[in-house]
Amino acid sequence: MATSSGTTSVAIPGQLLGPASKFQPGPGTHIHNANLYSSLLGVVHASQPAKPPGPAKRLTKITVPTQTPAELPTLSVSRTGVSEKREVLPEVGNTVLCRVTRITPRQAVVAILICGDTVLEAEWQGLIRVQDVRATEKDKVKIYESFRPGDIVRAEVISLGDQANFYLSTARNELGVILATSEAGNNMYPVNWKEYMDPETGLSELRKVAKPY
Amino acid sequence: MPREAEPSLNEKQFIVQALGEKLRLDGREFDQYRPLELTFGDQYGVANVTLGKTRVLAKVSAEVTVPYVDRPLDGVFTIATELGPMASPAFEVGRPTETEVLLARLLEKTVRRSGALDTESLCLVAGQKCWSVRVDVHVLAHDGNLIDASCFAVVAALRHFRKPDTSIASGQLTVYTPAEREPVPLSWLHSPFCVTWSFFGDDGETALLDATWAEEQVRVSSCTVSLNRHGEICQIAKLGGVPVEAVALLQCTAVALTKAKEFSTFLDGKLAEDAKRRNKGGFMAELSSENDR
Amino acid sequence: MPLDTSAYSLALLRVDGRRWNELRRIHAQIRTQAAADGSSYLEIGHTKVMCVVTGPSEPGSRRGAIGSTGGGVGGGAVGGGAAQSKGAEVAVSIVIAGFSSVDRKRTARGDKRILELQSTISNALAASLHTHLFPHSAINISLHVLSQDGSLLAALINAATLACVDAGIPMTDYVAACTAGSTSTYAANDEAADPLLDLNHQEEQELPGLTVATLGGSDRVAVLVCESRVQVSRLEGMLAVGVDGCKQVREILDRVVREKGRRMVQEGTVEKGVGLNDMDVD
Amino acid sequence: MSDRRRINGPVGATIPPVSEDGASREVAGSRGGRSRPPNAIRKMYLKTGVTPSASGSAYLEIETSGRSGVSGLKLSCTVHGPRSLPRSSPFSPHIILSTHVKYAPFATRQRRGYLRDPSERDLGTHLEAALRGAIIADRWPKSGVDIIVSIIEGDQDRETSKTQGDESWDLMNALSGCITVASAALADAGIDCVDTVAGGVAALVSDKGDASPSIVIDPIPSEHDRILAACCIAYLPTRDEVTNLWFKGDLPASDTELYTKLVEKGIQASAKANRVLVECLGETVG
Amino acid sequence: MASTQHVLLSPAELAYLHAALSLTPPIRPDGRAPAQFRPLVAETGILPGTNGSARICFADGTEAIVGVKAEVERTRLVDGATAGTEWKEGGSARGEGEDDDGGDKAGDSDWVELTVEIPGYRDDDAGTAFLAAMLSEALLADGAFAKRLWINRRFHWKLYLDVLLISPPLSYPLPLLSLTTHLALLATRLPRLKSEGDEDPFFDDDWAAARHLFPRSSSSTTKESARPPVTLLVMAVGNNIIFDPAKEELAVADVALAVSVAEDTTAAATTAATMDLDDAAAPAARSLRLLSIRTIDPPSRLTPPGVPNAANSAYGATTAQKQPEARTAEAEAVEGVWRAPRGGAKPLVMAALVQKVLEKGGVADEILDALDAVDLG
Repeated sequence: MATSSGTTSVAIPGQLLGPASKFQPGPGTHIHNANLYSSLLGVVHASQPAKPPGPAKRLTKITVPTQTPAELPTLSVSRTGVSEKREVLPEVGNTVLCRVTRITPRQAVVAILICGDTVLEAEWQGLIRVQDVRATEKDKVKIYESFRPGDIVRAEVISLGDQANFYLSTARNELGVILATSEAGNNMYPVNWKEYMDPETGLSELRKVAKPY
Repeated sequence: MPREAEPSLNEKQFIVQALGEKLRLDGREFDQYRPLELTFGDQYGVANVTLGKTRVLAKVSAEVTVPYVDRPLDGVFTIATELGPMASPAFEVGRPTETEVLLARLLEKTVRRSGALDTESLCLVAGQKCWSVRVDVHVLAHDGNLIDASCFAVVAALRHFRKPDTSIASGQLTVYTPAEREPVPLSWLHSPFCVTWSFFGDDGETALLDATWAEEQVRVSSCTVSLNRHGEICQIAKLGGVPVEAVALLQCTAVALTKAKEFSTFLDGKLAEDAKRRNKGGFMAELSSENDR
Repeated sequence: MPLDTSAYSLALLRVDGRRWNELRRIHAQIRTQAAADGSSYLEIGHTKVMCVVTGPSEPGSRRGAIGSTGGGVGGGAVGGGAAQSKGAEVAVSIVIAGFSSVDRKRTARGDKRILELQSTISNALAASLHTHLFPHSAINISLHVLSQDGSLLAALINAATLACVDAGIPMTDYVAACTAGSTSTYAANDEAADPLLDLNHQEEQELPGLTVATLGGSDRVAVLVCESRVQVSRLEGMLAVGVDGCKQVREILDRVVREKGRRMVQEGTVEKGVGLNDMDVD
Repeated sequence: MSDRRRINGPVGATIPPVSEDGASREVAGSRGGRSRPPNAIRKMYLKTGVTPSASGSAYLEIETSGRSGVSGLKLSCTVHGPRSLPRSSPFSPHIILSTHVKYAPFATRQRRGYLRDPSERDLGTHLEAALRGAIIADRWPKSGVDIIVSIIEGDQDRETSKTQGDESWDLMNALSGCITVASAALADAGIDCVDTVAGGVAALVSDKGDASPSIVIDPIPSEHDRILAACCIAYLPTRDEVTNLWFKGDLPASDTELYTKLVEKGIQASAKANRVLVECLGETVG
Repeated sequence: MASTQHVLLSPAELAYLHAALSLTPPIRPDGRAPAQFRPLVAETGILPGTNGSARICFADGTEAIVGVKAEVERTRLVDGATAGTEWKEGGSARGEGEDDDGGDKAGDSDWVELTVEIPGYRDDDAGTAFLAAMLSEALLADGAFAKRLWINRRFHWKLYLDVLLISPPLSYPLPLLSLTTHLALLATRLPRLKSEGDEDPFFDDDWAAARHLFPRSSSSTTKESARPPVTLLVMAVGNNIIFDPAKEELAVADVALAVSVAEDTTAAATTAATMDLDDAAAPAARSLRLLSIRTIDPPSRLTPPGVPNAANSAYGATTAQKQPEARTAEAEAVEGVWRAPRGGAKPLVMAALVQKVLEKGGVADEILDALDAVDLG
């Protein structure tokens, strides 16, 4: 039994990992009457908590303090090593890489390729609505001045969306187009926050450019 | 399911109003057909009918199969209609649209159930061997009045068709190639033709023959009458739509009869032409083993 | 079994003892089912059908499933604006019970004949119902055939009409239907042939016949279906008898509806309103 | 509902003629009895990850009982997904489970068509119910997973052809196999489950020899003269919960303890199968 | 599929329903007692064209019609003598159908064909197949029923049951269909056989002389159970057991079972084998027989979960930057917030459900008594 020791060991679905009072449920685990069970076939990881998360941002309204006791280690069961094929579902807050497939004046339809550091097996479709392209001056945003089909975009999931699409947003500096090809078909490099330039032709095209790291 | 692009309100109104003034877009009379063309293929049983822009191709094929157990004395006779995307974007390959179903049913009732083809003559060995005659109707272009065109094509193709001659010697069935024996026509009883009326106006006072696709889209109801030249109704189908005066319907049938007779004579003429074209010098006539009926 | 029509010429009585212009017993009920928006049960002789109407309602996905099994209803140009966004879509689905006919047979859902019936009924009703009052909505009519003995289409149309009345869907007038036939088969071209009203199964097999549906009391024909060979001269007589029969049928349907209405007033299920007042007159 | 896509073999008589040796003939009267103790299930072989193209897969084989002509159960299950739902389908906060159980045409004495017949659909529904309880559906919103179990060889006794009533009991064995193999495949696919679920069958049988009927687990219908009742159970051992119960037969209601005993045995059988499952899964990692 | 059709209830409604139903005593939306069925209107013999027919209308408007038709069919010769080589031809149409053949008058499950029609669902829909399988399974679970169709060694009756759901499926139609089938079978009559022995059978034309498939007189000496089975739908919420749940109630069920029972009026068991199991029940008393149980996959598993305030960002829950595959926050169930049930049901609960159905004077008894009251036209 892989219990509180936290050393890597194999867990199978339904295997007892320890009391829920001692651990935080991580991915691949679930709680059943006050005990932490594995819900995946995989390797158990016990991660000591990072520094207690301070008040991330000042909340504008009074709320019940929802800080989980931070000193508990998080138990998680990951599929790494079990099989390289592992599907993850984009979640609200994840950063994803996607390719623009279709643009309309209202939105850009993208195919999500990579979620976090995982290459996705299945084809998940996403949507970047015009009001989610940019944080400021949203009313001036034009989709065709921000994306073109074929661009590779880094975006953040803001909602599971409707039955078909995840809703994505690029309304942050480090989000936006990270790879673009010009009309001429050459790879371009970013010149400023809203322009890519084609090295060959020297022409520049408008994009919502992601701030390079 | 992709739906047919509807004509705009203006178009609709224009058509209706024009009809109100006894005018059709293409300047025809109300009871006038578009020019009807019929050409036969090189091989037997291929009829290509064009009615204005509407174009239908019917092909007849026959093979020897086992008859159905419940009808050991009858041959198999099937009519297969296919409305592909080629005819109109509204048609899919997979699922039959309402139009296709109704067309298939109409042909079925007109040609098959009216006994135009003597299925018993297709029987070779009772309960064991029979001809299976199959008509494939391909709609190549759809510009209204599919029913009349297809029906005409089917009848023409069937009457033009020749099936290989056979003989049964001591229970041994032999099917002769055209080289050995001249193929024989099907035993044909009567030739029914569909005539479709389209009704316009709030209570269908205006009646049109051979409506184009545009007209069909604005019509309020339609009625298809199938007759042969002996004045026998094989089938009438007014499937819903705006009600029409009974008297009007009777008049329609009367006119339809004359049209059917025209069709009949037209077809006979074409067949005769084709026959002449086929046996130059007429020595085929001596070769052919069949006596014409 | 060949039906000997010689007997007819002697006694002028049909196989089931009717005169040439007699309908069979028609028994009908409306509001037979609590759950449905509208429902009806109708017998013509031994032909028994049941109808359940739901809607006008939002065309949901599951409803759509019904519509699709009901065979692309009203999609055609003759749909009277059905399936277009302007008016409500009239989706008809017919289930023919396995035990309905004499020797049991299962009819597949995709049967062309059933699809034809479905679209016929849908188109006929779509023309008489005021579908334009319910844009972007669907009226689902599901019909069940419990027992068939001729005049199936007519029975279905009548049942559907009653159910629509029960559902309170505004319509121009009843769509009443019945069948008419003619003695002696198509081959014989005798002028002595009498038209017959309301064919039963046996007569339908043997004799030429047609199904007529008219709008209310008028002579206006909504549906006219003839599936057998018949001399064109014979048509007029049959049609006349059929139209007349439809008038009779309409009266019967009307009586059923009024009777039910009156009873509901008495039971106080509905308050006696203006609509019911002029229902009582005439 | 006929299959027009392919050319089908003749309906019915597709069994290779079995040359019957006299030995098996005269025992046919009392067919070779049960070779195992009543509380033992047959040996089974389970392996996951057999189909590389699928996101999860498993293969299950149940030992054939010793006698000739009796084939064991061979199942293979593939799991595809989680994948995005078709655009037509509405938003679902859960993973949509769709299960298909299909007999290979050659799996049984009676040739199966390519189209799923009602009994196969029925099995599929049972399997769905059994798995729904096991998976944690809300971990995968707006996604779907297809679980396809194909029965390569249903355990049937070629010798005993007359007792076609057995087929219904075979269904139960098949179902329990399906559940077990599907559970393994799900774990292999990395879909969250509250527990591993395995199927078990217990039956109330009466043999010629003994007077009073006895309860055995994992019965082979051809080994018993009569099966009075049987139940197939899908059981979650660590939670001690039953996700699917399928009982069939004829029991007097007057003594329910007989029924409860039967169910207990079924749970036992499931638990035994589960051990194999757990072992197999344990091996796959690391 | 019929059981898991989507229920349009908000998590709050579900939570409320669940709470109300798990009270003691449970408070049902329509104010019924836990073991109380919906009131129903039943009539039989409505279709003269059939051998037997019945119609049942539940108060909530769901309505079903069942028609039974019987045809004489030649029995396929599968005899014990030639067991080794003979196999049954063309059983392709088989599917749902079980029996265990005992005794000389062997019954065959193929002699009964049951089809279910639910408006709006394809007839090869999995749910429909499941329903049909369940109904015929109960019918054939004891070989007794098929034996009734035995004419002579060469011929037998082929029984077609067509089960029609007239109304759209408001609630899970199983109980309705089962009860209707029960009545239809009770009303079913077969023409009286005039021929003897194995000759080709011919029958008495007089319908009045036709014998019932299930003889009326309860003092019949037949060893078979004198009534067709009934299938009851029973579900559990918390530790309450609720019968004949409506659609909304089923939407919060922890577990739902379909239990089929039949009675035999005589204490004699169906077969010699079960004889000694059957601990002496008083001959007069109705003794029930348990025929089949199936777990119905409750739609509750597909219901949308509620969001507790703690996790609701509207209440200031900080949605911290989550790395992928950190799934939806796993939290303990919060009181009053709906969560779709996970896992299965405890064996004890299941046992309790069945017990509740079977116990003497239990619900099954009541139902059968109620059905007795229906006069068979």
